[in-house]
Amino acid sequence: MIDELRQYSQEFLASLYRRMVLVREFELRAIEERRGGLIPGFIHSCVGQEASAVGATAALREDDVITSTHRGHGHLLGKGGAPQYMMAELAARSSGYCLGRGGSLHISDFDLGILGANGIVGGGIPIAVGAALAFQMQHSSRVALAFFGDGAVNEGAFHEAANLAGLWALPVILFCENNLYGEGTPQDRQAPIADLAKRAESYGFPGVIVDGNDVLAVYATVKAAVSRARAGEGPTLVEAKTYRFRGHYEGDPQVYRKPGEMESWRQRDPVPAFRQRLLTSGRFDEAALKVLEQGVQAELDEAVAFAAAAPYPEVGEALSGVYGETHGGLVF
Amino acid sequence: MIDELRQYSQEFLASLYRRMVLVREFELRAIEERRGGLIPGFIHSCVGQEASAVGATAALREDDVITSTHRGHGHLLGKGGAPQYMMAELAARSSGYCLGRGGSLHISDFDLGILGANGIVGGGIPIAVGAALAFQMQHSSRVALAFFGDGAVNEGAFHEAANLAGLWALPVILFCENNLYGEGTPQDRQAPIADLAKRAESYGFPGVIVDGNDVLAVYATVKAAVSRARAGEGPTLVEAKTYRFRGHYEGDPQVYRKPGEMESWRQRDPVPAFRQRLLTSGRFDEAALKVLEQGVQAELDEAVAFAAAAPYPEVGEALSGVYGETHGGLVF
Amino acid sequence: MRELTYSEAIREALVEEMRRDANVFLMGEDVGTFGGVWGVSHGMLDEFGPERVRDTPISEIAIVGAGLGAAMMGMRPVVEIMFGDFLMCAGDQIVNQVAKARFMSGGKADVPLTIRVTSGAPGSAAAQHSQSPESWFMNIPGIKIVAPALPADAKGLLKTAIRGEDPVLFFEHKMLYAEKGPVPDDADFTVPFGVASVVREGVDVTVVGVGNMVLKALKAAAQLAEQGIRVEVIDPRTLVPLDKETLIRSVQKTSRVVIAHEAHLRSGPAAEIAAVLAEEAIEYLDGPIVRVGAKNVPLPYSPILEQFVLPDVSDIVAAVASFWKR
Amino acid sequence: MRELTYSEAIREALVEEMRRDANVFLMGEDVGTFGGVWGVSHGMLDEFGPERVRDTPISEIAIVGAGLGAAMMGMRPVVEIMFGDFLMCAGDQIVNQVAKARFMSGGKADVPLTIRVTSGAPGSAAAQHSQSPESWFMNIPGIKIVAPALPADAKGLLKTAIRGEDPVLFFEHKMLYAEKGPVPDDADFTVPFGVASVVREGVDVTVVGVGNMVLKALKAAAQLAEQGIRVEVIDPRTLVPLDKETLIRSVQKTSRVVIAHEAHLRSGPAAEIAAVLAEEAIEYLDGPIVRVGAKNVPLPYSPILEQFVLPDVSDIVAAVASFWKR
Ligand SMILES: Cc1ncc(C[n+]2csc(CCOP(=O)(O)OP(=O)(O)O)c2C)c(N)n1
Ligand SMILES: Cc1ncc(C[n+]2csc(CCOP(=O)(O)OP(=O)(O)O)c2C)c(N)n1
Ligand SMILES: [Mg+2]
Ligand SMILES: [Mg+2]
Repeated sequence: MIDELRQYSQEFLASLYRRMVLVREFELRAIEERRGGLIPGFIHSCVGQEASAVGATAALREDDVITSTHRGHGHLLGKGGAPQYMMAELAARSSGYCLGRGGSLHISDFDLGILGANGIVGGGIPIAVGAALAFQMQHSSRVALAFFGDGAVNEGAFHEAANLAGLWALPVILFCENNLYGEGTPQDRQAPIADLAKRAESYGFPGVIVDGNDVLAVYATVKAAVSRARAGEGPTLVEAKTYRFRGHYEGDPQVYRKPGEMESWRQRDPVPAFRQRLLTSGRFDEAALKVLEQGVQAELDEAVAFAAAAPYPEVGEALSGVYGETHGGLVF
Repeated sequence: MIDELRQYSQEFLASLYRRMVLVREFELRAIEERRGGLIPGFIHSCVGQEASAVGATAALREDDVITSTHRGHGHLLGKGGAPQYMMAELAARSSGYCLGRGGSLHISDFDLGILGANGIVGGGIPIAVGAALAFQMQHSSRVALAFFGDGAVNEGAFHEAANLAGLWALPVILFCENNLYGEGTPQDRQAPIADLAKRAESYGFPGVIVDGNDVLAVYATVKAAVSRARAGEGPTLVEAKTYRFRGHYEGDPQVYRKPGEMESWRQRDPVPAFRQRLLTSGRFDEAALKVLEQGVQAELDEAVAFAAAAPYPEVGEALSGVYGETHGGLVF
Repeated sequence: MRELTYSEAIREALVEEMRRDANVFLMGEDVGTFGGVWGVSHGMLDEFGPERVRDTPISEIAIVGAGLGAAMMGMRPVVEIMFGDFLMCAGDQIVNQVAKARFMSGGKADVPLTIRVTSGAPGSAAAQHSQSPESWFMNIPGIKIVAPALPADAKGLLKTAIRGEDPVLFFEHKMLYAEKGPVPDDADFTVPFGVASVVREGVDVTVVGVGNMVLKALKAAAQLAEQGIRVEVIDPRTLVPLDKETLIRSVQKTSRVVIAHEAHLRSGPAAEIAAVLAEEAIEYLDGPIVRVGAKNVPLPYSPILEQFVLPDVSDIVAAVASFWKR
Repeated sequence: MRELTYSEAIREALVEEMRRDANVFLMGEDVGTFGGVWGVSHGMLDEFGPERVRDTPISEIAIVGAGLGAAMMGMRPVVEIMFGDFLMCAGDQIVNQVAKARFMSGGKADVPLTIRVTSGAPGSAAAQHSQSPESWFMNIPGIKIVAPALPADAKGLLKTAIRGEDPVLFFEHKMLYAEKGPVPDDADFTVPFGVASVVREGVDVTVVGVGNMVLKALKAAAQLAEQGIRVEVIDPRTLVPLDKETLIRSVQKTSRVVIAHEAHLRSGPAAEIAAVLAEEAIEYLDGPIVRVGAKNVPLPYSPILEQFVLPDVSDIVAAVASFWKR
């Protein structure tokens, strides 16, 4: 374990940890602010899945792109999404990423290569494959990464997109976060196989399983997949085994959990686990981590303050941004 | 080879051969009658694929069901479809299977368990899975078999249906006729793997490859799959490797064939091959087979005569059969 | 009569039909353990077990297609698509298989398949969870389209759907689930398709409401009554088949008509209703056929924008009032 | 001006735009080696190679979704869905992704994606290969809908679609491919969206035609001229955006209107056009708004039945004549 850490720089390890804390705390803060009334819409938090979100995105370049899901805050923050614009979007303000039009399910930042969260299970996968097609045609070294859940692999969209990606050896990583549930239905009642990485064989490319609660393992796995993709060797399906600690959405009574399951996964909570590892390695001390953690809190305080102070959209704004060209306003 | 034949009764072998000749000759006759003007619509003939159609359907009981495809005449004849009603349907007569409303792409006979040819690639697979679900819920021993091509396995419908079938261990056989082309695009430019049976592993059930030009091999393979299904052990994906000898549709200039490919497959033409095998076995002589062949010709003569003499539908018939209940004619 | 919510009325219809006929079953994403994301099938798993209240994978093509296959083999499946927004994931099965199976077979295939689906904007659910897709399949012959507004109609129409021989798209408006109303407890109470309901009588103007807009139309009518305008409110209840006669009769009397739905204005259900009236009842009309609906932009997340895009009581009031302001 | 077929005009637009802009490419089932099942892209593989004329697997979700992703990354994909009937296989990508991508991003995403697709009944192709789906997505904000009738419009509108920043559903009517007409050879000839074309002037009655019904309307107009009825024929060319102004102006002059399309009558494009006229131009109308279209039954295989179901010149003639028979 200590060996494994040795290959990474101090800055990199710190940034991974900071980002994981940011994701965790962003979610908890958003949930709180939703209760407090700042945020009007639903939240599907990724608490428990920080390692997979952060590890995967850390393996990408800034000019690489991702497509995300309904459970996307971690992916976006990992890819560099700014907490204040995200929070402002959740708070439905015109300073939000999507000017208040998208909300949690649709946050995007094209400058950062975030092609969008998505409200349709599996809906982002073909889009990532299309982005990868563009990169291939442009002879660029950019890659695309599609995030999706264990439930999404049973959608036709996954299948068609994976087949096309394999056929054309596109530079795309299909990243499945297998958190054992799709809404209230356990994974083993949604598909007849438990290791979804296996499905890659149908599409002629490798499928890899990784401990989704181990940020370095995720990072290394995705890094290898990205190298393959950049080298023109085509896609990889990565399955990160993980678990979500909160309801499918905030308010979900979670009647479906198997007994003992939550407790056993709690033992493997990715954020304290990585924290402990950093301490054990001797390369970080308690004080240094506290500074990082306080930095996150400060950033989130600012993000919330920014969101709360941000203006609401003007009603008329609803009529703009549907089209690039409106032909004299005719399209409405 | 001779050994293999020994396990089958004379009647069974004769009926297989007769049915293969029927399929081949039905197609050739239909093509001729289309040229002659009796048949108005398109024909996607299955010439070359008789062994897979006949072998697969021979393994089913009369109360089992199939869903078929645009290239469905062989499947239907195999399942017991009557040439005269099929020909009348192709000739757009009201004595046809679908009263002239369906045509080649939509022939069905619910009494024979033919749930329909289908104009949508992959469209019949979920339907077969649904039929199998009904059988399972009804505690019946019936099974469903879905025919589809190598092109169809890249559709989302295949994937979702296969996953459901595997998950619920439904009594269904997914029968893929891999004829190396989907329309004008070779299979190796449609999917990154050549052995499509492999895809079954994604759905937790067996995938089997069989020589689709060997009627007895197809029969035995499907028979085993049917036994599994009846025993409650769930689905099987059978991939029959075969080749179509004519265009995708009649009139297709076939610019896409690979050089030498047709010639090499011609060597393995399933109808003469099986004929030769019957002769070699010593259990049939030339004269006996001639009788069968002449019987087919007579049946087709009758079918064509029946179709040509059958009445056209009355125009008003177009307005019936859309609904079971029309609420006082309101629905039109 | 006892009062039930719209949601309870739907559950009661499902439960009664499942008790009555062993061939009826319910299948969809999270309809079992979860009780449906809207709680409609709450408790049904306990009564009927996982065979007849089936949780499915997230696979809309398979859900609808399997429903069709099972329906053709003698079952009477009720399948649920969680949000109307996801209907298009199964679009091909609905349009090309379910709707056409009977006709293509020469009228021989029975397709007793009910597709339950939610419509409407529940508030800040944004563009992919707020749509009202009632008109998306109206151009497709072979499938019936039902959109109840009142609890009793929800129960009675769902029973008609389940007992019928044809496929039905059954739209349940999310914002109606908690609304209460009287519901007959006769287990054989059904509501026929193709019969509009005159929810309020009036002589000055006809307001046709679809789904939740029936309730808004009633509120508008109450407000307008104070100004002396007597509004007739009509709920078509089924869009396919459409009860033209009742609509035309009303317009004959009032000579003014407003058609309101939550769907986007362009090519929503009102387009067809307006076209029917413009074709068959124009001589009775004393002014334009006014449509009220969501503006032609995707549903925004922000409540301010969303309220601006969605039609409300005041839009109906304004549309009606416009007849006297020309 | 030189004459081209509709098919040649479309190919010319594709070829010219691909020569002009390296980001434009064509992708779809059998568009390459086969040259497209309708022959439209014949020869293009030779000129542009398999990178830019891409044969795809039979995977409509992937075709449209990949088109969207590529469009957002700076390409200008033209994707082909072989038959309009198959559009619903990719329904979700069209409705929830392609149409909404820009709005949901706050207006930031450019989606220069053209979806070429065929419509119409080519004769005995039966229920799943004969539909006219122009109205299926008209309720969806965010996607433009184009249905050219004449070769020049086909060329000019396709260029506008490819050069534009928004997703477009581009409907090519199968029975028009072989029709000839004058087509400008200026490589920068484009036709704007939202501008209807008055294809024939007249003062007695307006006939609005969609797609192939424009040609049938012209034939009907010629027949009716012999009886002294002067028909104005209007081709909206784009259904979204719709040029209401030209339609209203014509109706103002003629006070009678027939709207004709090959799509099924219920909730076809004419429903929306009729609703617009009934809302904004009813005071000019001297009679009902008459719709001509396919009967509300799936397209039958049998030619006799099919002809009965499909609208033809005689139906337009009868609809127009009905104004003088009341
Ligand atoms: C096409 C579609 N079907 C259903 C839904 C409703 N839904 C939203 S999230 C979800 C579960 C997704 O499960 P999974 O892919 O495992 O992701 P997770 O929520 O576990 O992160 C469902 C069923 C949807 N949004 N889109
Ligand atoms: C959803 C859909 N996409 C495309 C088509 C057009 N099409 C008809 S048959 C065919 C090829 C099918 O290939 P395969 O499944 O291998 O069957 P085969 O024709 O070889 O028997 C295509 C692309 C269709 N009918 N349906
Ligand atoms: Mg999950
Ligand atoms: Mg094939």
